[in-house]
Amino acid sequence: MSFSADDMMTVAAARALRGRTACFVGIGLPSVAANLARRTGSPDLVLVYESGAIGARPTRPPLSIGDGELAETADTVVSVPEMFNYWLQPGRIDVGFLGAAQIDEHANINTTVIGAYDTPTVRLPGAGGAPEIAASCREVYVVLRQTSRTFVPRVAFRTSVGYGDGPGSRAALGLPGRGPVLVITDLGILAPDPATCALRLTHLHPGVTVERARAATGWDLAVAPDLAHTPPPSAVELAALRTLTKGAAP
Amino acid sequence: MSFSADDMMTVAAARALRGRTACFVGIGLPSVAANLARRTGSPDLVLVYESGAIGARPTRPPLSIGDGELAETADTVVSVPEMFNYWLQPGRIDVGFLGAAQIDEHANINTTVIGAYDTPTVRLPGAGGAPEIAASCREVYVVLRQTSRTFVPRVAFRTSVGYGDGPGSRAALGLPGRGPVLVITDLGILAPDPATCALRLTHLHPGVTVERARAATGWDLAVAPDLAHTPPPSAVELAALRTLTKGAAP
Amino acid sequence: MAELMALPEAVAALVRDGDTVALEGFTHLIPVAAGHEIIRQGRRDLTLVRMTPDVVYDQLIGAGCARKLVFSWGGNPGVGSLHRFRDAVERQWPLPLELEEHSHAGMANRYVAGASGLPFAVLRGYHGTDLPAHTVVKPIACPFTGEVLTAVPALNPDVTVIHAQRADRRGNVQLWGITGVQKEAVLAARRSLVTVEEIVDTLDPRPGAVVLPSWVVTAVAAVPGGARPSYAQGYYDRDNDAYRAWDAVSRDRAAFTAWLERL
Amino acid sequence: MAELMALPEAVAALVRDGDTVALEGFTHLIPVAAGHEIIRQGRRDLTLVRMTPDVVYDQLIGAGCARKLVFSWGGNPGVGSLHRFRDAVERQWPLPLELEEHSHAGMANRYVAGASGLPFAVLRGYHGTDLPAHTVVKPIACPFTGEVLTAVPALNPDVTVIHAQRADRRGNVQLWGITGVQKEAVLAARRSLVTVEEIVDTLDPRPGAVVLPSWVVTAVAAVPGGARPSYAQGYYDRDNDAYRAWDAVSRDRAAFTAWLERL
Repeated sequence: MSFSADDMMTVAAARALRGRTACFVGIGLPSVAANLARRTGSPDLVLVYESGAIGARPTRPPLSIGDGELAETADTVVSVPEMFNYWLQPGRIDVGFLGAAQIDEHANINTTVIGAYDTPTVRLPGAGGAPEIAASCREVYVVLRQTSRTFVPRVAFRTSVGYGDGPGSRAALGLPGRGPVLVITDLGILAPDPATCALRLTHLHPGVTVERARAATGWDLAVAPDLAHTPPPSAVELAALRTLTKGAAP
Repeated sequence: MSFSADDMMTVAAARALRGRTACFVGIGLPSVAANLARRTGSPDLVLVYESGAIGARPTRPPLSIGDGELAETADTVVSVPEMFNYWLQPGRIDVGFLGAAQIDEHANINTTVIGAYDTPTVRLPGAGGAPEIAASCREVYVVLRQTSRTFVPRVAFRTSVGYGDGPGSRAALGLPGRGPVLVITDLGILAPDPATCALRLTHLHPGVTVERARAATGWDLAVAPDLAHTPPPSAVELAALRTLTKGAAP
Repeated sequence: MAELMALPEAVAALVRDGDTVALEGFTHLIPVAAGHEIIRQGRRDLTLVRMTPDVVYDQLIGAGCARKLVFSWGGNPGVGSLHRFRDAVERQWPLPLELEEHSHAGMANRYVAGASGLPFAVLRGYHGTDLPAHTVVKPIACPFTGEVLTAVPALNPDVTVIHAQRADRRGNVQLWGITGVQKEAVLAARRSLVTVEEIVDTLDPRPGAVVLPSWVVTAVAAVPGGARPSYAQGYYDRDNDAYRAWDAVSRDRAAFTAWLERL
Repeated sequence: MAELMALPEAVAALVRDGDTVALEGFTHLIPVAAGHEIIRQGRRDLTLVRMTPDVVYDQLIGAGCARKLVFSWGGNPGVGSLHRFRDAVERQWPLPLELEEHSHAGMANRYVAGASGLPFAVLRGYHGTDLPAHTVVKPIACPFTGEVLTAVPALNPDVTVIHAQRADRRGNVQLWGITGVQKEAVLAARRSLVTVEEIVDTLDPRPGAVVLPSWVVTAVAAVPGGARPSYAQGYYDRDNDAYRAWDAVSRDRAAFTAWLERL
């Protein structure tokens, strides 16, 4: 079965959820990936949506994080303040999934503005739940397409903190979670260098070269010494993905 | 129909609720009085119990503030933190009903200890919801039997603030509600002197003399110039009270 | 006790020029019809408050009702940008739009503080981000541990508008499904308007239902379909096509203006 | 994920000498059977936490399990005093009992802070009372308005025990009726034990129900009648006579000791 780069990105994100208990899901690709994980290697994965649904089991990926099927299939639905205060803030959630308009070498994320804050070139949607997801989930996975416009040396606005200015930043800021341990793109997977907290390439997806990944990165991308190759999506994974996204939103 | 001094106290408390929207009800006599009010002059009175029941319509007075009938008959049941934070604290409740082991001339209340705190003669139950009821309800009614042991010059422990040390105390403490506007006893009704905030006798129940009320008070009880006499319980009030308390707890 | 009113009368009575107005509903139960009525009545200089300004706020902003937006995420969920919002921020059309932005956790706690009668709330948030430099938050130290957390000021809208499934004839309101921050938004507000799918004799209990007693609501208006194109669980589904279709209207000032004239 | 265990095993595994232990339940769903098992297993030096210590705490205190009590109202509701509690405080029998007392609002907010992963909570309370001189609260100023409020420290029990109506076989817990502060007490605790009336295949939704997902609960034990003499809505009523009858047992050390020997 043929697959696209986005398919590979989604499948890689779903695989990364194996062995995790609870996942805080944003809308779009993270939601598809988390639902794919429930249908493949992680049937017991608890999906937590910031709209209040805990343990949702949607039959297809919702268009918004507040779709009705989330409430109907959830173990429980809580208020939005309760979700942020009782469930996210204390660090109960293993993995937070985030998208980004821009990400920098230390995995800091911008979803606020391109350009100056008061005179933006592009006004983006803003923070949403991301700053506290990035701070409080035990681990964060970032999922976005890799281009030199999105992978930038310095984000125009730090909406959510990855590793701040480098080693020690998270501790100094009192951020309880480990931060973005994986950045999953359409080209490969990046992870922070344990010594520098700078993102480096750890996996290449099928057919992608190091050169292509480096060209799609706005900084001088380092490559892990044990660079691995992502296994292509299995027939089972692809079939589950097709079932999930059939007729769904683009 | 004959009636006791406690009956008169209960009926007087029920009458005082006329025209009020919502009443925060403690257990015991306040609960009986509030339920009597719903059956006589105040059919739309909203009973709010600190256990979380809002708009409860019990068929008989509950023994505890958490009896099952409160939840079953309520408009809604909320958590205890929500009750105190969203419902009591912002001053939404017109009247808070409090009992007391001791009360002083400025309507400060003790439900904590008799004697020294660390070596008490009598250890009382403690604060419960009273300090914040006394602070935040728009008005407070205190209901207790009047004796020189309960009406004391100075409470052994200030569990809940009435008028503190006198005029200006509540404002200086930032207490939003008006404080105890009525103290309803088995002998009569006391209310704060507008000038001094000291409790003075405003009503005598049937058959009670000023001398008897003064003898049952541990301070030199002042008498309002327009001292009134409480009308005795009507047949309708007494019948409703008998129906309410038939077979209920003492 | 809440008064039962028609929507135009309720908006006229409760929403005034210059007010701080929150229309809440987290994807579900968005009070769209009430928002349209605010546009029709030509309200101006509003400070619009909402965690997730979406299509109806794009419309209010494009119609020139708003002076300021207080929010945490402004987009067309699952579709993309709000182009009227962007046009106002990026090109001041039809008016400049002042922004005060927070995170979801910050906004939710601002409503909680407002509902609780407190001047502020405390959370573990904002640290290390560029948000504090551009919004209203302050550091606050724990008096027991010394740890520094973030304080957010209470939100107390002049009026909060929500949509719910049902009310009874006395004005008690019931909503269920994803109930978001609506209870807090109503309890935090000085006045409140609830549009409902239907008025019923009795609110039979429902799993997951939130009940707002009549005595904390100012007005209730029966507006069947009042949440479309968002949804009302148990009544109708989200019209995802309408959200997608809004993108084209919103992108173009002329198309938007034509939409506005037809409203 | 919560483990399904028998009550004696669960208490042995979760409750240790010296622990801070909260048995919560606001009149309804009090985990009495679990409290009795703690007495039977002879736990010592416990810091007992509970908003409304009633008969079961009177029993734990009389049995010498507790070193300290953290509470806001200690009485036999509708009946009178807890005489074992009073005997411990007034006459140090069988042991001295250290007290840390709060108001209900303070205790509720301490659990909220604990459940929220915050070191403290803020409320409008305690001002002008004699409580601050005898307990753990501090003034805190609003960084926006300057108003001085009260901070209470978070409560994070080593173990919280509650009783609920039902759990499913995976350990998801459901309770309804007056649900008090139980959700907060469980979420604030390091470990948690839930005794339930029954284990069922499926938790069908219920109006007013609180669900605690299996992954935030440590152990679930089926203990039918485990809340008696308090009540479990939908299962059995409060045994008001038992509360009244306790008064005579509690008043007398010999009668209490005889009760303890029969437990």
